[in-house]
Amino acid sequence: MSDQLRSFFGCGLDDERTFDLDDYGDVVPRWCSGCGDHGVLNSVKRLMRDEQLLPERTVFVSGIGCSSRFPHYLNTYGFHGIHGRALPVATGIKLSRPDLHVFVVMGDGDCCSIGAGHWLHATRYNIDMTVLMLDNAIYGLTKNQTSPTTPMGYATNTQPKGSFLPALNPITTTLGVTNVSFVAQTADWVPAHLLATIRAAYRHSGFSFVRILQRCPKFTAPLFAEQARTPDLHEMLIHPNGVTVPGLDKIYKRSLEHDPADIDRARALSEESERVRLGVFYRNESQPRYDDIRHLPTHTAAQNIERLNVELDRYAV
Amino acid sequence: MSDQLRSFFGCGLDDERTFDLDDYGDVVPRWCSGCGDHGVLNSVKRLMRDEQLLPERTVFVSGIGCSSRFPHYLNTYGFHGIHGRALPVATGIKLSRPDLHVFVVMGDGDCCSIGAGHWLHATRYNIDMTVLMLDNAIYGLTKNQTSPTTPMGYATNTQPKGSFLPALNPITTTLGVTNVSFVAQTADWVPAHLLATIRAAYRHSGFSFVRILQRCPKFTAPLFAEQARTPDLHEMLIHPNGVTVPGLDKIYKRSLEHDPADIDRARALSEESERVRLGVFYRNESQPRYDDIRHLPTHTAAQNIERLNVELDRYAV
Amino acid sequence: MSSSSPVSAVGSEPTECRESVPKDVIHTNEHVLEIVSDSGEGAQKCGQIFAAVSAKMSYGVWTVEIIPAEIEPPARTPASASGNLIRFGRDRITNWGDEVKLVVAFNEQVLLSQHRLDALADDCIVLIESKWSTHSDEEICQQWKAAMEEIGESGYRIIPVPMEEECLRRVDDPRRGKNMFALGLLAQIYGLDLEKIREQIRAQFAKKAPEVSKSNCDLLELGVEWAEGNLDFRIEIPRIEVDEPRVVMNGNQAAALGAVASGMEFCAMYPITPATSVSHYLCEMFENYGGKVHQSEDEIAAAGVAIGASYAGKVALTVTSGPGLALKTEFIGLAIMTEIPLVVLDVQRGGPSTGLPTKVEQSDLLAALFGQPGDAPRVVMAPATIEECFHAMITARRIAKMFRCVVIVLSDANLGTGQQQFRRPALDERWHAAPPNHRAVGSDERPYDWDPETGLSQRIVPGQPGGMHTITGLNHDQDSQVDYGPEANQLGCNMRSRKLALLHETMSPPPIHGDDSGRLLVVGWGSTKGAIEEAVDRARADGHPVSSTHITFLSPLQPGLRDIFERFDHVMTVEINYSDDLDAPHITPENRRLGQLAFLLRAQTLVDVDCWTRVPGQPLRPGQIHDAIHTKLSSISEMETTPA
Amino acid sequence: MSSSSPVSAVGSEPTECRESVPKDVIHTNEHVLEIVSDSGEGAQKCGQIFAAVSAKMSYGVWTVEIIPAEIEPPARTPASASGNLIRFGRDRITNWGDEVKLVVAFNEQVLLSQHRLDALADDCIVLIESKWSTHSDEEICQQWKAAMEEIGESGYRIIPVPMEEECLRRVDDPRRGKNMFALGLLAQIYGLDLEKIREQIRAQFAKKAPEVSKSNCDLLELGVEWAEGNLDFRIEIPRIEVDEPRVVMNGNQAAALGAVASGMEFCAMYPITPATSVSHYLCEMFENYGGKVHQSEDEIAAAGVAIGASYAGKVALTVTSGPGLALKTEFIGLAIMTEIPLVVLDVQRGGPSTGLPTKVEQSDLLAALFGQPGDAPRVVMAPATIEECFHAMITARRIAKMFRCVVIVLSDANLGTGQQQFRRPALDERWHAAPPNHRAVGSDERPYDWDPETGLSQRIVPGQPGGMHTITGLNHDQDSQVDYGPEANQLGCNMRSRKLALLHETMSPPPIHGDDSGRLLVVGWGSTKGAIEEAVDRARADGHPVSSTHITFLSPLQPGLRDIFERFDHVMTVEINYSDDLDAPHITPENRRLGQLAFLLRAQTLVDVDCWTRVPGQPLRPGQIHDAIHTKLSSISEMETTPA
Ligand SMILES: Cc1ncc(C[n+]2csc(CCOP(=O)(O)OP(=O)(O)O)c2C)c(N)n1
Ligand SMILES: Cc1ncc(C[n+]2csc(CCOP(=O)(O)OP(=O)(O)O)c2C)c(N)n1
Ligand code: SF4
Ligand code: SF4
Ligand SMILES: [Mg+2]
Ligand SMILES: [Mg+2]
Repeated sequence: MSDQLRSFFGCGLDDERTFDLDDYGDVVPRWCSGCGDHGVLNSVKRLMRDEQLLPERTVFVSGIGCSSRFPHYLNTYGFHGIHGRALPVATGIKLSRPDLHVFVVMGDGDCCSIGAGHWLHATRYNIDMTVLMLDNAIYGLTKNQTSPTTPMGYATNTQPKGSFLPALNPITTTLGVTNVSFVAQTADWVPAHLLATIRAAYRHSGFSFVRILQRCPKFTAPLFAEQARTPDLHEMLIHPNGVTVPGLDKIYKRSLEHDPADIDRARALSEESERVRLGVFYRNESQPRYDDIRHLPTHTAAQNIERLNVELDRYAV
Repeated sequence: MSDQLRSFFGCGLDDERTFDLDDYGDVVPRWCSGCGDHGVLNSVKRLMRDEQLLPERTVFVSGIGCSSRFPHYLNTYGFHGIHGRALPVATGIKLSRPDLHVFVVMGDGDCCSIGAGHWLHATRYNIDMTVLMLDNAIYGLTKNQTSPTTPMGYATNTQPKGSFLPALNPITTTLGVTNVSFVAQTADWVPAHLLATIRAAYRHSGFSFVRILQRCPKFTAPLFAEQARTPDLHEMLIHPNGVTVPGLDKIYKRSLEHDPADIDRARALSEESERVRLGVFYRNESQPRYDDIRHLPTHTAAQNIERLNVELDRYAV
Repeated sequence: MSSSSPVSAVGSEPTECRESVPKDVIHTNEHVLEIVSDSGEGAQKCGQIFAAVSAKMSYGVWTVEIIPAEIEPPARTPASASGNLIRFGRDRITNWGDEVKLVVAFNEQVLLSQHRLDALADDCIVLIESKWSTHSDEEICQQWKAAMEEIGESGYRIIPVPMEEECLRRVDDPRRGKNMFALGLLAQIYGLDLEKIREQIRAQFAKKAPEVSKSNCDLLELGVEWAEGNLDFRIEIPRIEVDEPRVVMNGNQAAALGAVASGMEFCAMYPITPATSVSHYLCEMFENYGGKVHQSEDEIAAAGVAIGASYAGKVALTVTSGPGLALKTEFIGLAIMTEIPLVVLDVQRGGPSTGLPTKVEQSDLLAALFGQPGDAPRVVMAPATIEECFHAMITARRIAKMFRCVVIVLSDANLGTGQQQFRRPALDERWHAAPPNHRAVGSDERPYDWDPETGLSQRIVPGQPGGMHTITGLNHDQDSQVDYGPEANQLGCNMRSRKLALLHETMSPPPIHGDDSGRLLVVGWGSTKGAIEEAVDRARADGHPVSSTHITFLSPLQPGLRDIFERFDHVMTVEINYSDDLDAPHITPENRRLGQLAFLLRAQTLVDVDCWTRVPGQPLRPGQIHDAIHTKLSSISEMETTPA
Repeated sequence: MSSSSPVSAVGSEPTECRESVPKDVIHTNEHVLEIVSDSGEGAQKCGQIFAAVSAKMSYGVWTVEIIPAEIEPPARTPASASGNLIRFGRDRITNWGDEVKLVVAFNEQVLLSQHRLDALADDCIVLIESKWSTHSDEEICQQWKAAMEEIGESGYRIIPVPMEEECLRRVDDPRRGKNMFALGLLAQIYGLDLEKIREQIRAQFAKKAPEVSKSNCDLLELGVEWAEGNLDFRIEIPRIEVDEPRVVMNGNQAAALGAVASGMEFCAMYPITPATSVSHYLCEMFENYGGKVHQSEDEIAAAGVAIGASYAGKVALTVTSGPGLALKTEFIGLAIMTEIPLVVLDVQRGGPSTGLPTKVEQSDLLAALFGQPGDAPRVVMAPATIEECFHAMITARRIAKMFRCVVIVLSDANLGTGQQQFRRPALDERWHAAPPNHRAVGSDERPYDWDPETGLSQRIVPGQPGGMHTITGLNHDQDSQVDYGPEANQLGCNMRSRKLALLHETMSPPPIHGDDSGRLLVVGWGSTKGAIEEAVDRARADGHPVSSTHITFLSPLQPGLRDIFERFDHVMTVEINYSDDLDAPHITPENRRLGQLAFLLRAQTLVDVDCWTRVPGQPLRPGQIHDAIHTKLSSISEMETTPA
């Protein structure tokens, strides 16, 4: 690998640097205590440390919401943009700079409500990026409004008699999109599984969508409290091609073999069930990647000028 | 039924009127000759005639595109709005006027590209309306740009070397949305099936989504030409709860029993197959309807003033 | 009173003594106080009850919320400061005033936050929880010390109060009741009516177990007792009994109630600070009036749903703030083009972009006026008081309906979250929506039957037999048929614009505060009215020939402005938005970017309107404006006396 | 020449004769002709070749597309008219002129459409397919008759031409070759270089079988022969050979090529008329230069993707028209707030809302200037010629990059689809993008290291070691840390605004066309330049002291305007957007809604700038503007002589 290429792919040249957790950020996050976002941040830092990502080659893109504060707490490049629009921004970044590691962090309102159109299309583009959707089933930052994933009947400030509709299932929805390539679900309260899932997503070549069930003690404490306490309310999807966390089966005893290549079963399993299913629902690295398809060799200014002069000839009088 | 109620539900009082096809519109549409939109218009008029819909109680809402000219060619109320936003407008109409029959006509760009977020959410709201998505796999009105449903490799003005990505499958996508209640597919070149499908959609209580494969001889002639000529390239989904067109099996010989109650199979069947599948993929009238949930009794001004005075007492000093 | 150590004698004495100590009585016509705690400790509730009770006692009141920008900022940090500023007094109060005269702070860090904003009077009285000074955690003691040093320079009179220690005498978790104890302190200091406070507490906790009210009232009592037994002062403010019925609320509540009173029946929204609470209020009660609030998937859809509802016969409302207004841009253009009535309430916050979500600014004016591509005439109006937030909704609906147009109402975070009392509105049935019109449409009627003189036409809505037509955002003729011809396009533009001229004819010039002519006229719009008028009054008291006027209708712009301006030697707007300062580098009179109202007034009147604007994310203070007036007056004099 | 029957003698003679008939030679310096057919019959191609060849022959040329508003309107209806207007002549041509002097029409209905637009000269020569007059379908004969009656009033010289009949001599389906026959007619009439035409035909059909070229050239020949043998006139226009290298193209092609030449490497778009063809051109060729066009799911995403690409180190482009601009409102605000360079090309069409998608208007100016809520300074510029469409992209990219700002370029449908020739641009490597910057960032460098004097700062992009930071649309400090404090917000606003003042300093006043002072100054912007200057020249030729100036930079507004304006007694803008007419009902000088540039100029200069604007969905004509100048001048004289 030439020096240029090595630098292009983000492995430093004379890089004898090694990074530990603090190198990826040491600010104290401004989330409520007990907020699930803290755990996700920790796992993400751990992943970066484990993979020794170059901080300067890593970009976190987010929208607006509690969860979207994420990039501020990391020592990487960050783009804290506007509500619902993280995915187009990430698309522009990755399309123009394939050398960067692109992560996207969104809330459930951000991704599934105002950002729904982009979510669907980004899934279809299947550009190589890791997408973490922090689902606390509520609008946190704006203080307690119904989100698409709020369970029916749960009272909020905008639907005080209880949310009107059944919660949208983001896993099923993503699995319905043509060219989907990676869909997984995990929870902030199972840190080992969280890390393993994020790692699998990061290593997946393509658009990897991870829904992270996230506690919001401020506004949706009752929704996750029992869940978080009770391993038996979970059902782990396990498979050699999914995620396996050694030892986790001692605590999370209920599990289900599921081959992530099987999309029909993935869809069926994604539907509401008695227990919350954690694991990789679907993974397919052979789907076409838009960033791949659109990859171009670089051009020098001189080459371009020459060609453009030929092009101008077509218009010459 | 009181007079007021009858009038409210759109069956005229002293209405001895009967309507024939021309009463639903007699303008010559400005679509290309051979355009599939003509056939859809005819079927829609026929449906209205068969159901004797009151023209003044019927509203067609559309976005922008060739297909979105639809309302102009009908003698009902029409709302030719802005690109991609027909569904929110229809939502507002139906929520505030449950007495109206609401139809929505969109193009594939309109619905699946710029309108994708609304499409997903309207599916979930499950408000009683009939949605016709005229899918010609191209941007027609703006003259030949790739749409989400353009097949991979098909050249257009914006992707002249061929569309980059596999076409989005709108049926699968809709079926992925929680609270989906009616999803069907038909084609402009099978008029009897088209009419039957639209009728089933109209009669369904809830959000009924019909994808209509639509010929665009101007820009995507090669995509549908052989299909339209060759009944054997189709596979009809048949079932007592789906649509059945007497006699059609003589021509369209390939068929498949499919119970529209079975969502898992619906999803599997919706995936790309050798033959184009026409019929009802899914139907479920027991899903909660947002317009139903939000239905309210009417109030008189006097009642309201009285209550509001009580409310003001809370703020009195 | 000032001492070299900011911690004064009184509070450091042992607090066993429950008897009254003799009191200095401070006589004043008004006072500004703040109660501030860590987010979640209840200072907000304490402030709200204080404000409500003082309003009920016929005091004039204005409150400003102190809200942290984060959901749960770390406790004991300046960022965590949460609570209320309350200005109250004998007369009507219209703004938050200049300086805070008394603070109750639950820890020294939140005190620091208020100190750093430079808003505490030099002789401010500070009642502060004393436990931190002797906390077992050494770091906390250090923080206390550092804080006391930082504020040591000021002349505050700092009175440590053992709040938690006292509360523990009645409750187990003092963190939860401290706010009522603090309320007790304040009640005693200002001589508030305790029975009225208890009523208010009981109302607040009506849905909880009766013990909750009880224990809160107990803590209130404790606070009163402690103040009685330990403080050497109290503050006496005269009252003027008013007997007209009055209400007290914030501008977002007023707008929500106004929407109901106006007869609107439909609101579509997407949450956004600081507008969301309008929707919260509506969500709680709108259904009781047959009204619906629909929370959409985004702001575009919210606009679309509202327009759909209006099209079908309502006059719908959509509520938002800057970023949301941006997203509604295209749909507002459609409503204007198709002449579908629509009311857009924009509770402005700091911008551009996400900006300062919880803070006040008046910088959406030009976007509200000109945001849409193409020629898109619309009505823009701005309430200036909480009361006007209520009535603006009624006016907006009426105009939207009569003129088949879009009305944008510009409120802001200051009005939206500030509380004030005002005359209880007398509700009127005529404001209310008529039932949907189902009359048959004659064959000679047309969907855009524009009166060529006025541009007005009657709406035909779905359900009306014989009225079938398709509306379109393309250019169209009287029959709503698409028409790309030159005359048809010119006609449509004419008709949509003409309506504004007609509305303009019905308007009066804005009233003048002060004399009808003079040296300087200050012009404002929106929430700054109270502060501007107070500043002008002070300048006039100083002997300066200064007046002010306040503009309610920005589009069409109220009439008579040029005449008014010409009666003054100089005109200057005061606004909470951005303008270049003339003495900044590279800024010249030619390239100077102006305050938004100033820009508008110059174009419309050709008068050389100057501006003084700031974007602090806070309401302007009368004192600041008073200074700006002085500066302007001296620069005028200077100019006039300097030979050119 | 005029006759009582519009159908004149020549064409009705039998057409067997292949010999030349004697010709009257019409000498003129320029001519305006139109070729118009049903949509799909190829008049457009005929017009394009005609224009290209006349440009190659050193004539000045300007073309305007005649496009039906529907995809496939019914044949033989006025709505179906499709083709080209070509104005060409000895000198440089800058606009479409006033009157069409010669028309080739493929049927009487499309002729009618052009007749009704009131654009044909009284003595217009009309060459029309004759077959309809004797068609076997009685209805068609009736239509022909009715049409001839309708246009009978005019003095056109109508020459029936048996186009299809002639074509049938060479081809089986005459509908497909008629356009080349028509081209032959025109070539003969105007004496065009046949070899150059054949070259052009061969280039057009290069991808098809050689027979296609061949048969097209044959039909061309046939047309020439027919004209030679039957027409009694030809038109001679002198030529001035130019030897500087020139190119001919439309404004959308020029903008696309300009984007490539500027070194931009990324364009994100969503299709919208009349901007889409910019993207089509780019889609065809951008990849050859390492550039990408990304078609997004909607305009919001297009803006976001472009901003993402810019953030990552590019200067990206997004291309749109009115409704799309509306959707980009929020994202443009973010780019301004975060100082991410972005170029937005808005090819304006008629508005508001969906409006007139294929037609020209200049009414997005105020939305481009003020569309964003909050204070959002950005650069707005408007090319006035096709050549400027090319160079504007280069300037826009340079400004966006140097000033870390948003540049909105306002083109319009007239520039976008009109063709004109101009000096071939000399490409410059320095315009090009530098390779991504990977240098390490020093510990003293900050992401918003604003120079307090200028507001400028250097961009740090991902990949630069040590430069890690998070950008945010919230208010932020120099380190890009969120900061809600009053000073931080004021500072951010200052810095973003200051940059415009700096850019302003680098600008010169716009040049004046005509004398430096006088009675009336006409001010324009964008595509109207040619027509305005031609009108001013005529008024000057009439002896009136009228000049004009044309503004390229609307934000910051070019300097020196007030000085210029003061040298004229009166100033009036001419714009293709809406303003109220003062003599319309209810309109007064006070409530009059003004042309968009006029509004801007008044606010900025305080000069009483009047406006004359129209929204016909067509380019303005020099004659119309000339009339408006006359009207203005007489009303000035009237005012001056009437005692007040
Ligand atoms: C265009 C726009 N609309 C609305 C908002 C207000 N807003 C900020 S965050 C948010 C939702 C937050 O919910 P979610 O995305 O679930 O994130 P969370 O706070 O729960 O992590 C909203 C509505 C905004 N900032 N911009
Ligand atoms: C906001 C906005 N963006 C873009 C356009 C331009 N536009 C009009 S129709 C259309 C797409 C048409 O395609 P489709 O929805 O598939 O309808 P079809 O014409 O094929 O029936 C586009 C991009 C517009 N009018 N408004
Ligand atoms: S409000 Fe909820 S999501 Fe937001 S920081 Fe607090 S706990 Fe976390
Ligand atoms: S372009 Fe295509 S979709 Fe549009 S009218 Fe023509 S055939 Fe129909
Ligand atoms: Mg959330
Ligand atoms: Mg289409």
